Formats: sequence, C-alpha cells, structure tokens
Amino acid sequence: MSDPNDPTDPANDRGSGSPDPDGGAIFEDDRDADLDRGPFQRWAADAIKNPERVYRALFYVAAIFFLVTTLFPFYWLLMVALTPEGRLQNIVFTPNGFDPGAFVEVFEVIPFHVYMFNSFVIALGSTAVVLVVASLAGYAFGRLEFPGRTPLLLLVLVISFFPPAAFFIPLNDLFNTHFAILEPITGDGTLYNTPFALVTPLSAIFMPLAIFILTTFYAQIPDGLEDAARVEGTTRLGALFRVIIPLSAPGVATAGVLTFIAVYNEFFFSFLMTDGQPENWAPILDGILAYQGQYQVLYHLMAAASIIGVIPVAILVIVAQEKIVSGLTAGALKE
Amino acid sequence: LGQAREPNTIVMTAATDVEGIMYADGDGPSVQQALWDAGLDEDISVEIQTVVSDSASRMQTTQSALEAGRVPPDIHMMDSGWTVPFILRDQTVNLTEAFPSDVVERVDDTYLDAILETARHPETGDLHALPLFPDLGFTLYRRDLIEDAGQDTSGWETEPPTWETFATAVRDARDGADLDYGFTTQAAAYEGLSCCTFNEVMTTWGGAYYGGTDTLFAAGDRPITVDDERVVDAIRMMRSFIAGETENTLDGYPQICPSAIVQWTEQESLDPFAAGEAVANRNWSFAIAATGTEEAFGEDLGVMTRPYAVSPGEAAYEGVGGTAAALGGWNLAVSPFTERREEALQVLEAFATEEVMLTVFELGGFLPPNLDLVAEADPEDVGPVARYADAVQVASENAVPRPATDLWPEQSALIYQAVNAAYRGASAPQAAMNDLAEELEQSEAEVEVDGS
Amino acid sequence: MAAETDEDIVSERSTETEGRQRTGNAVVNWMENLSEAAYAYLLLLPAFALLSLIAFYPLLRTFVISLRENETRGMEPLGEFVAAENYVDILTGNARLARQFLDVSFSSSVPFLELGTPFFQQALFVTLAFALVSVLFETVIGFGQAYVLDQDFRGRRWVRVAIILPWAVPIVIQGMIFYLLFQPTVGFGSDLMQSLGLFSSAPLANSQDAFVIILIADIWKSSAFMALLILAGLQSVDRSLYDVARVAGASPWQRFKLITLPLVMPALLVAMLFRTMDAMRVFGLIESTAGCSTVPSLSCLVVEAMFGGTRIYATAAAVAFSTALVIGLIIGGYVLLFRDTGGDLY
Amino acid sequence: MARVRLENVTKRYEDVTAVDDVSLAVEDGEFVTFVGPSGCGKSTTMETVAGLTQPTEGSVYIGDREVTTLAPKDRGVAMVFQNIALFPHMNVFENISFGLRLRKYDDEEIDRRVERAAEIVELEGMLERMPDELSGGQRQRVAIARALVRNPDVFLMDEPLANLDAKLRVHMRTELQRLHRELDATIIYVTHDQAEAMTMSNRIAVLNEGKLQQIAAPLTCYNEPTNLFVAGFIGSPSMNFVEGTVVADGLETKNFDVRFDPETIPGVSVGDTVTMGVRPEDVHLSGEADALADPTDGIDARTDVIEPMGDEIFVYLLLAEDVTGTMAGDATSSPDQLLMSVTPDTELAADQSVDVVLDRSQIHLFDAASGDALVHGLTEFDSGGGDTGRAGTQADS
Amino acid sequence: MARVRLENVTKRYEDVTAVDDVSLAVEDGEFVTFVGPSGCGKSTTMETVAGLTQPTEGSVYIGDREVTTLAPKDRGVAMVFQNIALFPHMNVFENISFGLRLRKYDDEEIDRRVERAAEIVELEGMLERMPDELSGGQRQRVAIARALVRNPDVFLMDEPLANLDAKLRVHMRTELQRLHRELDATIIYVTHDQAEAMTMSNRIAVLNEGKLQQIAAPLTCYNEPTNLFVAGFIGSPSMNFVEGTVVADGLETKNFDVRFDPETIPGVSVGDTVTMGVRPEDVHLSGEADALADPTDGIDARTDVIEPMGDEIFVYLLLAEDVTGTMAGDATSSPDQLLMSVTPDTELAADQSVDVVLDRSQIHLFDAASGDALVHGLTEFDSGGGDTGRAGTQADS
Ligand SMILES: Nc1ncnc2c1ncn2[C@@H]1O[C@H](COP(=O)(O)OP(=O)(O)OP(=O)(O)O)[C@@H](O)[C@H]1O
Ligand SMILES: Nc1ncnc2c1ncn2[C@@H]1O[C@H](COP(=O)(O)OP(=O)(O)OP(=O)(O)O)[C@@H](O)[C@H]1O
Ligand SMILES: [Mg+2]
Ligand SMILES: [Mg+2]
Repeated sequence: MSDPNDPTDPANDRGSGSPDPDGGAIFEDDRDADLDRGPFQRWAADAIKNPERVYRALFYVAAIFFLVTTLFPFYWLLMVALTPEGRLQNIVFTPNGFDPGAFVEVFEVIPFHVYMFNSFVIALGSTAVVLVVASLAGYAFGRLEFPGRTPLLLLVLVISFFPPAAFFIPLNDLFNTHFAILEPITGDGTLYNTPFALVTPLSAIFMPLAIFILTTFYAQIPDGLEDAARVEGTTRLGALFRVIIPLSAPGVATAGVLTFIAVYNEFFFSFLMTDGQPENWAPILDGILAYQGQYQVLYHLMAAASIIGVIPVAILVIVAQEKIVSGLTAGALKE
Repeated sequence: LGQAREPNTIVMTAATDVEGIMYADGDGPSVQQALWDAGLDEDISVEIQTVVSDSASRMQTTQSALEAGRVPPDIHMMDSGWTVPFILRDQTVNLTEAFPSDVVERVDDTYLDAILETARHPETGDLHALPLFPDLGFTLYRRDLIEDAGQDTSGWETEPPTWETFATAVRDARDGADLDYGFTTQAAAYEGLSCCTFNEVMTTWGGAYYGGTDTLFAAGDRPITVDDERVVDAIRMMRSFIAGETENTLDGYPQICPSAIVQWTEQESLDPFAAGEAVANRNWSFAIAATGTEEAFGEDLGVMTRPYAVSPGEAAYEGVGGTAAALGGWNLAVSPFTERREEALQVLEAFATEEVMLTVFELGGFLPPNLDLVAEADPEDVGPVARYADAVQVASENAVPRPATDLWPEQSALIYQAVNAAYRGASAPQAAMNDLAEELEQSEAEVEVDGS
Repeated sequence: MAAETDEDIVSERSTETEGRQRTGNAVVNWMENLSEAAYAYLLLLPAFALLSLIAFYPLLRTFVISLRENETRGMEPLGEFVAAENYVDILTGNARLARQFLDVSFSSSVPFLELGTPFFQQALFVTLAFALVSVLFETVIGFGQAYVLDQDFRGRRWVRVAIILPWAVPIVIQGMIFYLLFQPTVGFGSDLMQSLGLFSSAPLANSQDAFVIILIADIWKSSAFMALLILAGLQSVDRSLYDVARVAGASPWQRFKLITLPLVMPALLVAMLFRTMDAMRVFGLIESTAGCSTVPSLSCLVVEAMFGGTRIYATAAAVAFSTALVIGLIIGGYVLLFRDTGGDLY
Repeated sequence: MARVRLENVTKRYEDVTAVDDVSLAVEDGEFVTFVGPSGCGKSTTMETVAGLTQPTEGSVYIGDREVTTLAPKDRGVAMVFQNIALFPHMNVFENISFGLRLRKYDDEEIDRRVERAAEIVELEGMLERMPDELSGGQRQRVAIARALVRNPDVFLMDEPLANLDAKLRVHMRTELQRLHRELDATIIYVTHDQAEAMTMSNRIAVLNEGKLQQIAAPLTCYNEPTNLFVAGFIGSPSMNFVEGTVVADGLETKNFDVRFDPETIPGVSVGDTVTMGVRPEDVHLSGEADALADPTDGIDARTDVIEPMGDEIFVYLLLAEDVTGTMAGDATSSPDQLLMSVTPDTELAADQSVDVVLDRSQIHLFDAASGDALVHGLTEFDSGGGDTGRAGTQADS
Repeated sequence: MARVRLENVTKRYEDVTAVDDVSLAVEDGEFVTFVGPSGCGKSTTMETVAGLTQPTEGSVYIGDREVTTLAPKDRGVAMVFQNIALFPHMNVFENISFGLRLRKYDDEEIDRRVERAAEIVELEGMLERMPDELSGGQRQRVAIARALVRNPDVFLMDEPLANLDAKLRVHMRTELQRLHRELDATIIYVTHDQAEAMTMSNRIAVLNEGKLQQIAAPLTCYNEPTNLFVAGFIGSPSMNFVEGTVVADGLETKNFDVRFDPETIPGVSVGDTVTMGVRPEDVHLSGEADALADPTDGIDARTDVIEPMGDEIFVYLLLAEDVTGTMAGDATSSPDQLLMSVTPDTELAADQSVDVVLDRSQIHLFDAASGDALVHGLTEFDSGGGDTGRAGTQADS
C-alpha cells in the first residue's frame, strides 16, 4: 500500500520526527506506515478509510449492473411471451399487446408438463450418478497419490475436446442394438426410448466437468480433518462421505447444479436416444421445439414454455445454495 | 420403462399439425377415419410419432432411425427437398414394385409431376415415396393498396406482371400508404433461399442452376449455369430491391425490400405483411390461410405466382422463364426395416385416394398432390385458399422443384451462402457466381468419382 | 460420578470392540487395506467403465470412420480405407463443406499468408477468436459476479438465483432471445447498435456483426457458469485468512490478489478450462441465431457434415477429430501454462 | 502515541456475552497480559482491538484516535492469532514477509527482516517449506515471526507460545521481552501460562466471564488479589480456600482456627462468614516454623497424595480424620484438605501424620458472599503487626 | 492386550527425517509422555501409531498384532490432534459423538456418554454450538471430549491441554489420570508442559531430532538424565551447565572449582573436559549451606536479573567480574552465569554481591564431547559417600 521509497507517500512523512525507538534494535529501519501518526497521517488515513465506503458503493453499483444485465433478457423474453401470436413486432419494454394466455396455451398445445417431468427425472438421475461416480474419481484424483494420476486425469479431459456429434454414429448404433437381457426391462430390448438410454450417456458426457470440479475441491480439504475422521473410525470412503463431501459442499453443489442444468436442457443426446415423444422420455427441449411449425414459429409459446421450464432450475438453485454455506472450514483447524 | 409396440399399428412420423387432424375429438371427420373409409383394414390404425417441425431436424431424426435400422417408425414423412438422398441410399421401399400397378398408375397420372419427381429414384424413375402434400410459393399482395396507387391488379392472379411493373406498383403503394415496408421475402442464408426464393427469382429471369429443369435430379454430368448472366441479373435485381441504386444493381428497379430480408425466413417476412406494414410478401400456401381470412385482409389479399422478367420463350434453357412457384411439400416413404411392410403399404395406398387427400386438405389446409382437387374441395372447409384456386393452378403448372440430388444439401449450402453474400453486397454478383460455379463443379465431380 | 463411570467404562469397552467388528465386514476391510494406488484405481473404476463405454469406445470407432471414404449413395455409408486423405482435404480447404476449416494460401507479400476467404468465415479462426474473447470476458464478469455474491447483503439469495438463471436457459431459447432482439422488426438491438454506428442493417446476416451478437449472447449466459464455480471457490476459502491479511494491512485489492486469487485459482482454472473447451465447441447458439454459414465454427462444420443431408460421415469424423486436436492443443497450452498455479491438480 | 484504551466495550453474540463492559487502558510501551479461564473473552477483546470484531457497545482508542470502526489495516497492529492461520499457499518465507510485501519494502530489507525474525523463532532452515510440512510448534513460530517482522504500534499476541516446548518458550519469552524493550511497542498478550504472565508483563489483566476482574502488576495480582476469583486463578497450583466464621479472636474453620484481631480489619466483624485463602507455599511443616516470622498454631494433618514435580513437591494434606483421600488437584475445593508445596529434599511419605503451620502474613481473607478481598496478610494479636516482606496490605476494596 | 510397540520406526520426508529409528514399547495400561523440542518428531510418531502416517521403515505393534499397514479405524485408537481438527460442519454434540455414531451406538448411550464427556471438559451448555462459535480453549476441549467418549485400547493425545488455562489444566490432568486408572487404557501423551509430564506419566520418552534419547520414569529423567540433552531439556528453568577440566581433586571451571575424587567415577580421568550440570534449585545462598548435607565451597557472584515468579524467585548470577549482565533466560549458556532459584521470601536485590554454594549431591557430570552422562551426584573426598536422597547414582551408560 504505502511505498517506503515513495517520498510522496504521506505514510513516509514522519510528522513527529521522533527518533527511532532504539538504535540497537534489529528493526531500527522502521518504515511501517502505522508506527506514528501526525495530523497529516490521520488525514491520509481517513482518505484511506473512505475507500471502504467507496468499495461498498462500487459493490452496489456492480450488483445492480449484474442484476440488470442478467435479468433484462428474461424480462424481454417475458414480453415476447406476453405478446399475442403474430404480433411480434417492436418490443422494447412492453409487449406488443398483452396476452398472458400463452402460459396456459403451452400446456394445451402439447403436454409440456410431461416433457418437464421427463427432463427433471433424467436430470435428477444423471446428477445422482455423476455426483457419486465423480466423487469417487474426484477423491482418487484429488487426495490419493498413484502412478498414472496425471495422464488419467487428462484422459478424462479428452472427452470434452470432441463435439458431441463425434459420438453420434457409434452411439446411435449402440443404443439401437438389441440386447436380449434388456428385454424384460425396456420392452423391445434396446435402450432406445428409455430413461437409461439418457441417463447413461448424459452422465458420461457431463462426468469430466464434475470430476474436475470435485477433484479440485476435495484436494483442498485439509488432511487433518480426514485424519480425524479415520481415527474416529471411518473407512477412507466413510471419510469421503462424512467429512470431505460435506466440507466441499460449495463444490459439490456447484457440480450438481451444473450437471443438472446441463442435462435438463440437453438436446443432442436426448434427441438420439428418444423419438421425441413425451411418453418416451423426450426432454423439455423437444417440447419447446414442438412449438416450431414448418415455417412458422410460435415464439410466444416458446418464450412462455422456456420461462416455465426455467422455474424448476431456479428452485433447485435456491435449494442447492443453502448448501453453499460460507466459511465452511472456519473453526476446524489450528494451524 | 420402454414401451413394447402395440400390434397392428403403423407408426408414421409427422409434425403436430398432421397429428392434429389424424384423430377426431368425437365423431368429427379425421384422417384416420378417412383412411379406413378409403379401404384401409379396420384393424390397422396409424399412430403419429410427432417430430419437430423444423425440416432439418426432421431429416436428422429420419437419418438416425434409418442409419440405425430402427423401427418404428414404419413410415417416414420426408421433405420433398431431401427424399432423393434417402432413395439413393436404399433406405426406402420401391413403391413402383410394391404397389399394385393400378395404384402406381393412378399416382403417375393424377399427381403433380413436379412433386412426383422428388419421390422418384433419379436413375430408375421408380417411385419410392408417396407425396402427401405439395407446397407452393406464392406472392401475396395488398390488392387495395396497389389499386389505390393506381395499378390495376386484375389478371395478376393468372398472369403475373413483370418484375418492373410489380416493383413500381409496390413502391408506389408503399409510399402512398406510408408503410414501412414494400415487399418482404426470404433471403437469409438458409435452405429456403437456394431451394425456393432464389430459385424462383432465377427462374423468372430465365436462369437455372444446372441448365434447365431436365437435369435436376441427376448429379454428375450436367452443366453448371449459375454464373450465367441471367442468374447474375436476377441477383442484381434483388440487390436493387434491397439497396436501391448502388453498385451491382439494375436500373429501373426501385428499392422495395427492407434490407433485413437477408436475415429473414418465412416467419419474419410474413409478420410485417400480416401486420399491415408491407405491401407484398412472398410465402407459402399457409400464408394465404393466415392472411386471407375475413378478419385479416379478406378480399384485399391478392395472390399470384412470381412476377417475371424473361418469358419462357426468351429463356435459354428448357423449363425456365416466365412466372414460377417453388415447390415444397412432403412425401411418405416406407422404411425398409419394418416388419409391417404390407400394412404400411396399405396405409400409403389409402393416402393415395382422393377422399383422403381431400380430407387432409379440408382438415389441415395441406394442398392435395392432385391439385385438381383444390377446386373440388368445400370452400367452407378449406378457407381462403379456395378463393385462389386459379393462382394455385398457375403455380402448379409453373412449379420449380429444387435439384434435390444426394449432393443437393451440400450444394444448397454453397448456393445460399453465395447468393446471400451477393444480396448483402458483401461480394459482387458475377464474382460470387463464378466462385459458386467453381465450387459446384468440384462438388459434382465428387459424384463422378463416387459413381465410377 | 466417579463410581458410576467405572461401570460405564467396563460396559463401554466391550461395545467398542463389538462395534469395531460390526463395521468391519469383509469388503470394507479388503478395501481399507488396499494400497493407496490400488485403492485409487478401484475408485476410478466406475468412472472409467462408464466413460469407456459411452465415450472412449465411440471415439475410437469415430476415428476409424474418419479414415475411410465417404459414400453418399447406397446403404453402406463408408467406402474404402483412405488413411489421412480426409484430414488432408480439411486442412487444404478441399473438404466438401460449405465453409472451410481453414483456407489460407501462401503469398509472396507480407505477411506471407493470405486468407482465401474472409477471416470470419474460416471456422478455425472464428472458433479461436470466439473462445479467446468470450472466455476472457466471461472470466472477468464471472469473477465480478462471484465476488458480489460472496458478500453478505440482504436479498443475496435472490441475486444469486438471478445471476445463475441465464445458465439455466436452454441454448435454443438463448439463441431465440438474441435472434429476436436483433431482428429489426422485433427487437431494438439492431436499431440501437446501428444508431451507434456499430452494426449494419442486417446484423444477423453479417458475419462480423453476428459474431459480436453471438459473443454477447454467450457472455450473457456463460458468465453464470464462471460465476458459479468461482463462487464455490470463494466460499471454500478459510475466512480466518482474511482476518490475518486485514491485520497485516492488506487493502481489499491486495487481499484479492494475494489470498483470494491464489486460493480460488484451482476452481478458476477448472472453470476456464471447461469454458474454453465449451466455447471452442460452440454450435447451438450459432445455429439458433445467425446460422452456421454466417458464423461458421468448428462444431458447425462437424454437425453440417454429419447431419447436413449429404452423407459425408468420414469427413464429419475427420473434422471432429481435427477439432478435438485443435482444442487439445489449446488445452495443452493451458495445462503447461498453469502447471504450477493449479497446484497438484495436473 | 500507541496507548490502547477500551471504554465500556461489550461484545455480545446471539446468546453469549463474550466481553462484558470492559474498560481498561494499556499505556504506550506497556506489556499487558490477559489471563482468564478458557472462554472468558480474551481473544474477543483482542479482536476488538485489532478491528476484526466490532464491539456491540463501547469504543476502542489507539493512540489519540477512536478506532472503533476503523479498518484493521489502518490501526497499526500486528497480531499472532490463536488459531495460527498460516496462508496455506505460501511458504514460510512468504508467510512471514506477507505484511512487508504489502507495504512494498524492497527485497533486501524484506530478506533481512525475515532472516532476523526466523532466527529469533529458530526457523532458519525452513523458509522454503510449505505450512503443511511443518510441525505444530514450527507453524506457531511462523505465525510469531509473521507478526515480528512488522513494526506496528501495538502487538497483539494470542497464546503465541502455546505449542512450544519449555526451552524454546523461555527463549521466546526473552526475545519478546527484548523486543518490547527495544521497540517500545505496546504489547497485549494472552497466555494461560502463569510463568509467562508473571515474568513478562508490566501488568496482568484478569478476565472472567467477559468481565475485567483486576488489572495490576503481576505480583500485586499474586499477593493482593482483589477477589476470590483472582486469588484462585493466579498461582499454580491454586490457593487453598477454607471457609470459616469470624470469632472474637480470629477465624474458626471446620478443622482449625487462626488467631488474629478482627477489629483491626475494616469490613470484618465478628460472626461474618469469610473465606480464608493461603497458597500452598505458605503452608509449612511445623519443623520449619522457626523460619517464619509469624506462623499460626500447628494444624494436625495426614499426608495424602505426594506429587514430586522435580523442583518442588506437592503434598495433599487431609485435615479431618474420617475423610478418605481423593485424588490430587481437587484438594483446594474441600475444607478438609490443604495443598502444601515443599522443597524437593523434604522427605515425606504418603499417609503420614504431620503437623503444619500457615504463614500468617500470607493469609488472605475474602468476603464469602461477594468474594471480594478483605485483607491480605494477618497479624497476630500480640505481635506488633510487622510488615513482613511481600504481603500485609489491606485490600483496597 | 494393548501394548504399543514401535520397532525401528523411521519416517522420512523428502529431505527431513522426522522420526529416526525409534524403538520403544508402551506397556498395556501405561501412561507415557513424549517430550522434546518443537519439530523433534513427537506428532509424527503418534501418527505412525494411529496409522495416519506409514513409517518409511520399521513396524508398529498394538497388542499382539502388527498394525503397520492396518487402517486407523481398526487399530482401536482415539486421538486428540495437535491441530484440534474439529469437523466444522458439525456442532459440538455431533463432533463429540461422531465416533459413537459411526459405531451405531444407540441414541441413549450416545447422549449419556457425550453428556459425561462434556461434563469432564466443562462444556455442558455448549453442545449445540458450531466450532466457529467457540473460543480456542473450548475447541480444544471438544477435541478432548471426542476422544474421551470412545473407549479405545490406546489413547493418543497430542498436546491436548495446550490452550487451556492453568486451573482447567489441573482439572483435566486429574480427569485424565482418573480415566487412565479406571479404564486401564494405554495412553501416549505429548506435552511441552513439564509439570504435566512429571505428574501424569508413568514414563517419559524424550525425543530429539527424531531420535529417542531416554525413556524412563519422570524423576529418573529429572535426576538421572542420560545425556546433556535430556538434562537440559527436562526441568524449567533449565539446568546450569558449566564446562570444566577434570583435575586430580575435582573439577576446575573458569570461575570456580568443585572438589571430588575423580577416581571413584568410572569413565572419568584427570584431564578430561567434562560439562558439569546443576539445577537452579540446587544453587543455594551460602547462608543456607547448613541445610545441605554436602555443599560445595562458596562461589562469589553478583546478582543480575531477579525474576519473581510468585512461588519462587529466579536469580541470575554473574560469576566473573567483567561480564555485563545479559538478559534473563540466556543464563545457562554462558560459563560466567548461573541461575539460582530461591524461595519467595528471600530478600535479594539486583546487583548485589552474594556467596553461593552448590548441592554436591545434585551435581551431574557429562562427557563434553558425546554429551553422555558420567555421574549423577558427587561426593566429597573425605565424607563417606552417603547417598543423600534423590541422587547419587552412577550413570548407567
Ligand atoms: N509433510 C512434511 N514434509 C516435510 N517435513 C515434514 C512434514 N511433516 C513434518 N515434517 C517435519 O518433521 C519433523 C517432525 O515433525 P512433528 O510434527 O512430528 O514434530 P513435533 O515433535 O510434533 O513438533 P511440535 O512440538 O512442534 O508439534 C519436523 O521437523 C517437521 O518440520
Ligand atoms: N461466533 C460466536 N458465536 C457465539 N459465541 C461465541 C462466538 N465466538 C466466541 N464466542 C464465545 O465467546 C466467549 C469468549 O470467547 P473468546 O474466544 O474470546 O475466549 P478466550 O478467552 O479467547 O478463550 P480461550 O482461552 O479458550 O481461547 C466464549 O464463551 C465463546 O464460546
Ligand atoms: Mg482465545
Ligand atoms: Mg506436533
């Protein structure tokens, strides 16, 4: 902050000119800004004190700025939803006409709630699978030493290098292949049109992100806490679930929210794995796209549907953020 | 969790609009009933597997099902723009062989030729899909405004004016009525530009992609004529419409199109027209139904095919020049993988009957592939389109299909990019078309390699 | 009390031993006594089993596909083995694609490389530019957002939801919002930017303008991703370290630079890493706003080749692998660059 | 200049009052140690001085300024935290130099100071280590060094030596004292080690349940505790307390009497219940009574536990015949027990009868009800009330 | 049953050997305290016993089993960590009951045990609090309670009382001792508090730089340290060391001589350089010489710093005339200084001439080179070599 070599720095101007406390002290060359304060220093200190208030003001400005910029497109989307069909013109701050009927119509045109339910179930399932499997992997990568750790971790990353389309042909084959053992479960013996067909690939595709997030967060939990848990009688896995995961709550919640949202809105693989029928586990995006005609697009319905579709995610975020308690490690360790 | 198939159902893909007319709420008419009435076995019911309406996504759905050999669906509804590639990949059932010959004959005789072309094997000429309904491009205009501006529009329905007359009339009407827009059309860089709107404009200027209409479905050894002067002039005219007098435009053609058309597709171009803010609009038959009702423009709506610049006689190639209407529409193809092939064929046969066509037309507003039936339909049921039966007739006579070979998708992308760039003024028309010609030639060359 | 404990103690002793036996079933014991490495491999097994089936195996097959010839006709989509021919076509601008991966030629004049097509129509450049700019902005904005959310203030939970919400919007809708916003008849974005002299009249059809629109749309949505991850990192920082720093005389900026940033770095790096990879695979957003021919990205090429209607699977596979290679190179750069900062992650 | 003053500082958490209306002043250059039972509010008080905690009520002054709401960085304090709190991402050098780097000292100066500080805390070879490669005591030393390198007006040290061994502790104690002398810095110190508190501080502040009990020179607290709490808290092992009733010629307790003239002591009247306090080292075997100026009468006792400590021996005495021995450490709480401290060469066995005397001049009386001190040091009736050595003052309450 | 045995345990980190070839056995039910300077490997040794650290070499046995690679949970140990390591997401109750809940004890039993443990550590009202709402000492007490509720074969306690005040510490000490007696548990304990080590342990293990120096009963370590290190480390303040040369009639040091017969001591011969050690409490004013059985000749000295500690006074003596006083604490390192501890009633002022004597029976001699003890307690030539009290044994080295 205050530069000891800067003559313009008020902190260096020792108004009192008091001699050094003790010539023999090792710290005789005391440049600490705080040591003695004349009136000028006090003035300077007050000026430094003000910035805290300036920071506060800046903070509010930033908060409001972020709120406005993130919410405006939603507001605009709402205006689109409220604009009656076919009058989609010149929308700035108000809808062109006013027809909240779109929010009812979305359910009348197609069973949108079924699509939502499908997406919700699939997202929940995939999130559960991802969190469990990635937690195990994250624990291994983040807290254990073993040969091949870095190469394996990078190998996981490689999956995310590929555009989803790269998986299309083989997976399309795989999921339409008839497996006799599946017949009792899925009816026709293929995974197509079943929730498994969605949960499995989606879990795999969103796994790398979760593994990386969890690896990072698990690695940061101090060893001391895991040690304490193990001496208390947990297994290594027990320590993971009882101590490390709860303490990584921000990371786990984030990985969960990100996975959930990604799967909830996923289209590409869902499109591969279902025929788009709501009764066949088609996800929400199939529903939203169903409002598109060959040449016509029912923008107001799409807007309304997507606003409705976002609600479960918003609720999830509200619930999950309760887990993101701040200062989780406070009071844990003396070190 | 998965669902086993119910016996005796034939699953057919379709968008929600078709699904909406398939079954009746109560005792009302329905397509299913019409199918049964037309002789379909009462045991067999048709189940619609709804797909996203967007043509590109539908093609992907179809493609993934057929590549994986998956059934259901037993019947795929295919865009006339991309039926041929599937035929070429042996992913359809040869109807000429599978149908009883009388049915084949009836189809050959009564169906609109242009749409049938999109459902035939380009090499053998065999029918591999049954057209469900064609669609045609129309120019919609505000008769009242144009007449107010002093232009007589009587007769436009059957004999469209020249581009010059049309453009001047639109400009006058726009200025007279103080509207925001004159003529709205689709010129975004998308399939609709290459297959349809530009195809139409080019045709009315006597130009063609591959030297006329007889070479449309056989890629490989055919001339590339996109760098022809006619084609370039067509672009120049559009450039005039968009930008007024500036570089690469044609004299005598006023500015009548909003510059935003280069990012517009059907919906965006229809909206201003429907809202009364434009004088004319190029669109598909659904737009007639949307704007021709009494609540909308009613009698004030004029419908015609495209204005033209070069008459058929003056045109250098076969089948071009004069007015034109782009051909869209959908065909039904039986999946070669279905175990219910007979039943599926029965369903298709039933679709080929006039009753069913009429029912589809009356309930859903989809033009029957046998366009003579338009006049026969009950005007009460079919709405405004009935009023414009003449225009529909002219359109069917001047329908221009896209050159939907197996290479069309990639060529189409090249074309719409080039045309869009030229429209926007991002490249000079002649240069753009020269480059395009080169690219198309390269693409065509692939076939010769493949073919050999 | 003392006497009472005496008894407890005796009874307790036996229970503890029993308890120990109860938790000690065979599998648990076996797992506990594995060496650290063996245990690590065991934990990685489920993840790698799933990934192998759903990711590695398909990728292998796709790679094989990329080495064969396209067949546009007939049932069989692939022709003969042609080795790297598809790759060569891609890199030389001869692939059967509407927009080329890369289209540069050598010239005699400075700077010796010439673009065959404008910059914004070359998939590689568009993708790299997009990734660079978007990740840069998203990191800064995401950090800002996370920092705001990390503070204590009333209504924080609602602000948090609000800031995260864009990430919850499906890409199609995200695209739709910005498509309509910049549709002159519908939204005001186009007019606004035009009046500022920034955009042309049809911004969605103009590669440059559309690129900016896509950037804005992406930043709007994806900053939330960054914010969420960075926030999680911030929340995990031991608050007592800030006390130490404050007493030591650190200004807010110094606390940020010296404590927050290094401690959040691992989370930040993960966020940036995945954002970069995501940005380099951008497709849906482009498709639903300006379209792939206006702003071609690498993924656009893959999708168009794969689903464009002309059946050129081999080309598609080759483009996909080339894309992955490009991303891999960039990520490799990251890993090298942040080797030290990322702690023991890499 | 760097006088630290608290004025009616109160800090309340939801249901706990951690600091309760504490007012005190630490003079410039003074070394004040806070002592008190665990949880009595020592750390909280320090945090208020540092500015890490805002007092619920009251104000804090450093030098001439009110700093109650001032940011910590502007208060000119350095602090050693009880929970150590090293920066896990910085090595020892970086941890120690943190404050200096913030102030942009030049590298040379930083090196010099860090080296010197590392020398003081005996961490010379470990500057490159990361905190998680250090032992508990090493970490604590880093924390100390981190505060030492800076030259603030006020040092706050919260149990800085808790994890160090006796030798290092003595060394650190000396170093801190020297630093204190040389820098003339004001030091506020928390420790639970009596020796530390005794030897280092100018004054000791005794806190209990958030309230300030006494603030005075170490020996004053030891010899003249203001109340029972301070008397019992200062000194280890703790003072013996025996309750009794004041009678005309002294004090009557359950097992023995102590004679003195109650009239001479203000606030004490016959019939009062008082608590007598005497430290273990003021309990002597009657054989040594000669050495005392003013011993009490002999008290019969039996030895219970004998705890040899090396340099002294603790002897737990049972006064009543029928009492069964309890364990060491609890002695002070019962009227039937006394703890005696004798020199290591004394030969005593457990369960042996002994006769002990108390050093009358070192007997304290406290009001049994309020706990306030009544008198420090008694004099016998007849003898002329000589002021023998360290005690014998009247409690000033 | 729960004998703990380390066999040649070595733990090396990259460039540090934290534990160096340590072999020791802690008998079933024994209470052994590890002491040693900060960083000497105490915690690391404990961690090897708990199974948290794998020794680089050597093996660990608990009871009859080798447990070197066994998981911590199967070793039947409970541990109080030096860094406390509370689970920050659990309240006090949950923290304490963690181990019990893992073992699926029924709720009632858990409640009972936690309550009892909370009582022992005096945390009764705080079971609902989260760790970050506790003071440093309270946290430490939670950590202790967490170990106490379980009933393992072996308790490992790493400085469990470091943050507690003297009173609570004495109380906890008693509780731990009682627990030890009642449970018959094996306890391995680390502390830097000499009093704790002395009073609680059956044996003390002294470590230095990872090596075991001595393991013996507390008084043995105090009175018969095996080497200079142990002698200097045990006892606070530390033993005085003076180097000297053995001559025919005793030892000659710079400032004084001590007479004895070198012949009687094995391993010592005339001309050797040896280090003499004498504890502060064995330095007496010559006025007190009568009380000693065998005092040395008087030594002239001058008082330097005087440090009153309450129950004793430390007097720093300067032996040579020309030495300027250095500060307290450093005395033991110079041949010109001596630290003396006297009773608090002794009246001494700084800078006063005094005559002191050493208690010959408490003088230790060490080999100056190796540091190994040569003899504990000298006898004068003429007197018959009476074994006076606690010392006088030959070093067994
Ligand atoms: N992870 C590590 N890497 C390198 N050195 C280490 C590591 N952990 C401990 N050490 C070193 O090992 C030695 C022994 O450490 P240990 O914690 O056992 O000491 P200690 O006796 O408990 O000390 P203290 O009394 O300070 O707690 C120390 O010098 C320490 O610096
Ligand atoms: N955040 C909090 N919420 C509630 N109570 C708190 C909080 N922080 C501290 N306390 C309580 O305030 C009291 C004083 O705590 P403080 O840390 O000042 O004690 P201390 O004197 O430093 O004790 P120790 O010697 O144990 O460190 C304690 O009873 C503690 O439990
Ligand atoms: Mg504290
Ligand atoms: Mg330790």
